[in-house]
Amino acid sequence: MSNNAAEKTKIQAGSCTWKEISEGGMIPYAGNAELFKTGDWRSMKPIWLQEKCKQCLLCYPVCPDTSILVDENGKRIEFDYDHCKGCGVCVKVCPFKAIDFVEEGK
Amino acid sequence: MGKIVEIRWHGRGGQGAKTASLLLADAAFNTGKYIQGFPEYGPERMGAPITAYNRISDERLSIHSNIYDPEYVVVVDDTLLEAVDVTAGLKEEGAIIINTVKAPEEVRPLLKGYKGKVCTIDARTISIETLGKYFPNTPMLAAVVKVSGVMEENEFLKDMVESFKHKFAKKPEVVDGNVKALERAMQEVKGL
Amino acid sequence: MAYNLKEAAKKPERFTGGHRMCAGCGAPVVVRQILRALKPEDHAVIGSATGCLEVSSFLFPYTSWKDSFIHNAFENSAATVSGAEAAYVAMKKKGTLKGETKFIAFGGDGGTYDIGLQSLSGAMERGHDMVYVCYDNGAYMNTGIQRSSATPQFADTTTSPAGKKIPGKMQVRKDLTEVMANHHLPYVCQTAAIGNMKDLYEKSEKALYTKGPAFMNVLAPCPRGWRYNTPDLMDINKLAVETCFWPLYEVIDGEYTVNYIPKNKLPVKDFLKAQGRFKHLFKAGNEYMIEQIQAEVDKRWEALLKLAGKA
Amino acid sequence: MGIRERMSGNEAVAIAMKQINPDVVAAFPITPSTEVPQYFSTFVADGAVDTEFVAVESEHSAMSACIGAQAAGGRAMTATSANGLALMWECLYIASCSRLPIVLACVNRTLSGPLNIQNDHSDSMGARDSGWIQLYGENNQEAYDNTLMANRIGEHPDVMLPVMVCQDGFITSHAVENIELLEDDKVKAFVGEYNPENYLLNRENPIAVGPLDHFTHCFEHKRQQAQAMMNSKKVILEVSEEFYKLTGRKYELFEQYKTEDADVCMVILSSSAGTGKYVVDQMRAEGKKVGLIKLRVFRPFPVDEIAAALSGFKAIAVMDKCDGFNDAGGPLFTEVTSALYKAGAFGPKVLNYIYGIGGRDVKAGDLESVFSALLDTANTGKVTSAYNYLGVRE
Repeated sequence: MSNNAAEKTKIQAGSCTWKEISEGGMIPYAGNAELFKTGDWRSMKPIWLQEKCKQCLLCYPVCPDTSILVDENGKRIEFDYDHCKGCGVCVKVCPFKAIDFVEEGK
Repeated sequence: MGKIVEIRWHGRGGQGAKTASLLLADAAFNTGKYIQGFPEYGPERMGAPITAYNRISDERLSIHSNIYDPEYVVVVDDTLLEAVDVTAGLKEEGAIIINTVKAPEEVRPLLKGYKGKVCTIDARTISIETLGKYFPNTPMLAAVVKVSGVMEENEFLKDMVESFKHKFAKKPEVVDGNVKALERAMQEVKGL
Repeated sequence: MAYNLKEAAKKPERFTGGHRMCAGCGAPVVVRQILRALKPEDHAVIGSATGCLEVSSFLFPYTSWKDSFIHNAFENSAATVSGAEAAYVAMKKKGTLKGETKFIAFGGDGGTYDIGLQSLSGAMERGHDMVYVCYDNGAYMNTGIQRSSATPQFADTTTSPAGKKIPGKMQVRKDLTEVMANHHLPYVCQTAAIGNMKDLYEKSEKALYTKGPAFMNVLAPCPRGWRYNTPDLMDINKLAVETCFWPLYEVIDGEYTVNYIPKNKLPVKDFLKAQGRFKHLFKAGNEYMIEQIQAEVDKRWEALLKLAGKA
Repeated sequence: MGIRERMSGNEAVAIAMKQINPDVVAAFPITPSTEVPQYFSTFVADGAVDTEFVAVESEHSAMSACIGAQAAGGRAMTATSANGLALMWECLYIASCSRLPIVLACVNRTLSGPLNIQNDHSDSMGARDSGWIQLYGENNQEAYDNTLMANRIGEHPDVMLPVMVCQDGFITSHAVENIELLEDDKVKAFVGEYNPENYLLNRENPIAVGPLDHFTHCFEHKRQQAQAMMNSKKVILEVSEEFYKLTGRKYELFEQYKTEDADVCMVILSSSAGTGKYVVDQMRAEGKKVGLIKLRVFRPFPVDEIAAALSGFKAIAVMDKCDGFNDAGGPLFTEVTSALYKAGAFGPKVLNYIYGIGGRDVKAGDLESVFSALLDTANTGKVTSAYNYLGVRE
């Protein structure tokens, strides 16, 4: 998303007047929900234990929050903690115990 | 205000009274008139008595109501004479035109004391002899034009020929039958 | 192309984080996988019925959808997307549009089995080139877990509470997949997010790239409504399939294929036990309820095998 | 200079739709609007239009499909009546709030119950606050002309609202009358292309339509929508002026018929306005100073203009082909009286007549009796009953 779109989304999300608001609530910035952080919903936090990870990739598709990202080489990378809500689905599917699950803030 | 000629049609659902009113509107339109052709509003059911209307005028029509005091009434099926008050509101200086084999004096007693002109036309016979089947609209139309004088007869005939030629482009033999039906109806209408 | 988890991982994400679905919700997992089956070069117009997915994914001014998205009302996701598809056909003829656009309508079980059934049936019958996806979580979750016609028998919901006299929802679930199969569509399937997502991905791909109307019924567990711990999502999915509560099958031009026949069909009790909404079934004296559910599951499973020529 | 033709109001609307050649028509049969999609599907079947005709399974889906089609970037049209419009209700509001300039031909019919297929205005009047522009036509010509102007009005960037083009069921929808049609190429040039700024099918810039909109923003969206309706008045006049130059047929917010020196005036919609004019002519011939205002635009309501036009009369009759069931008067009456109040015009005595309900025929004599009552009121300055029924058996 361009900076311009991010900026405009910010305006719409804030205290814009009826003259500035988008017509009918239409949003022309597809995927701009990325700008909205849901990481603070977490009470439990998954921790990726890179040394145990075999890159089997069973974890990335089970994430409801698109928070296990895969790079261009097809390897999973660090959690997107901006959006991860700490549901723990990935923790349970990992066959190698490569994801730890700890209380947030500890 | 120009003169508005008002005509009411009585028929039965499926017999084509509504179509006949639209054909008359068409013919009058083609001779340069302002017209209205409309059925009594409601579902049309086969066999049920139906009413249709025409207004014909030299000036634009703005009135949009049913017709209560017509100059002319057309009855497409003479069995309706006993079932429906066909002369209701009919002006005495006008006329009623009935499709029947009977003569005008024979049907007048059924018309609840109507004192105006009563005309009859045997559209069935004309239709069967000219078109080979019972299709009363064409002869009825000609009879109405003849009796009402709402449009000039020759102009009407000329226009109808054109419209038959267009409508039956693929069946030219049908055109002649229809034209004959028109001519005969104009000659055979009784009670003028 | 055969499914490969690692290759699929390289395809772009089309449903972003930042949506407000519950932590651990089954629906976005389903949505992500279906969208992954789109060819990267294809554009999509996606509709959704009012429901959890819609209100959480497009809450002004944020949209999680990287493709075009439209929400209209609760019962008309199918009709809305069918209109967009018709406009596409007309505009494509005029030559004003480039590339391929695919059409997907989502609805929960409430918006699909119940209030949206007419709209769905109409759109499918008319033959629009679109995929309708029901993400079935077995109740009206968005409004607070009310029973739908997809709710399993005896489940405890807020409008079929397990009380002293009436032990939960008394009726058996509607079999919507069968209803849709009887629309004689080019493609109908039932699937779930299982293991490495092969079944869900491959069916999505078929549904998206089969010309004409396609229907997918996808199990989408709801931790809040089903009352299980969020990390258990994939276990619940697996139990639904292994007990044959939720068989994986497809109907292609009337031809039935059961995609998975468990070697050891687990008792449905295992699926029920994992969920708080069936807790009352496990009280002494209520064994008959589990027996009834088992009988219904068995009956439907046998009937399905028969349709697929496996009985 | 135009094509002299004769046809019913429904056929006229269908011809207008053919000439507009929209991308999508989604419709469901209901009497008396059924003929519109019927005629239109023959155009589709004969390849006379490029439109995708979607024969939906209900009116709810008709409006839903129109919303999908219009949001996708196409032009969408539909036609309906009575219960069909009622079934669309939910989506009417969604269409207008989503700012989708869909065009709907409303062939006015009584809203059930009891079941009645004939004309009154209870259907579209019920939808008067749904955010749609509403145009009412007296005859087939006006139904045709209003349809041709509807896209231009709705699609104007300052408006972007759906438009409902109303005509009276059966009375004009099924009556064959003279009409003057425009040549196809002239319609094409007049209506022009629809090029929305944002649309679903724009793969270069995908959009999202129809959000969950909390209290944080919903009010702003509604305020903006209200502005669009306010803006539409000017646009309606501009488009009508352009149409006048093209056809010589003049349309404004309302038509004033022999009102200049009139003592009393009737405010009325649609086909009965034609009958009213006929009655005005007859009474004028008898030297009675009567006049008539035919409202064309009900939404936006021409509040200042109508108050200005009415403030000089001694007595006014506001004719409602729809009851309010409110112990106060029909919808047109309450709008007109508030307009007068707003303008501080307390001079005219205002009578309300509920008339023509459920297809009750509106005769010239009925309207004549209203004018007579108005003349009496003008003479005496007294209103004995403001809320009246015309043509009901007492």
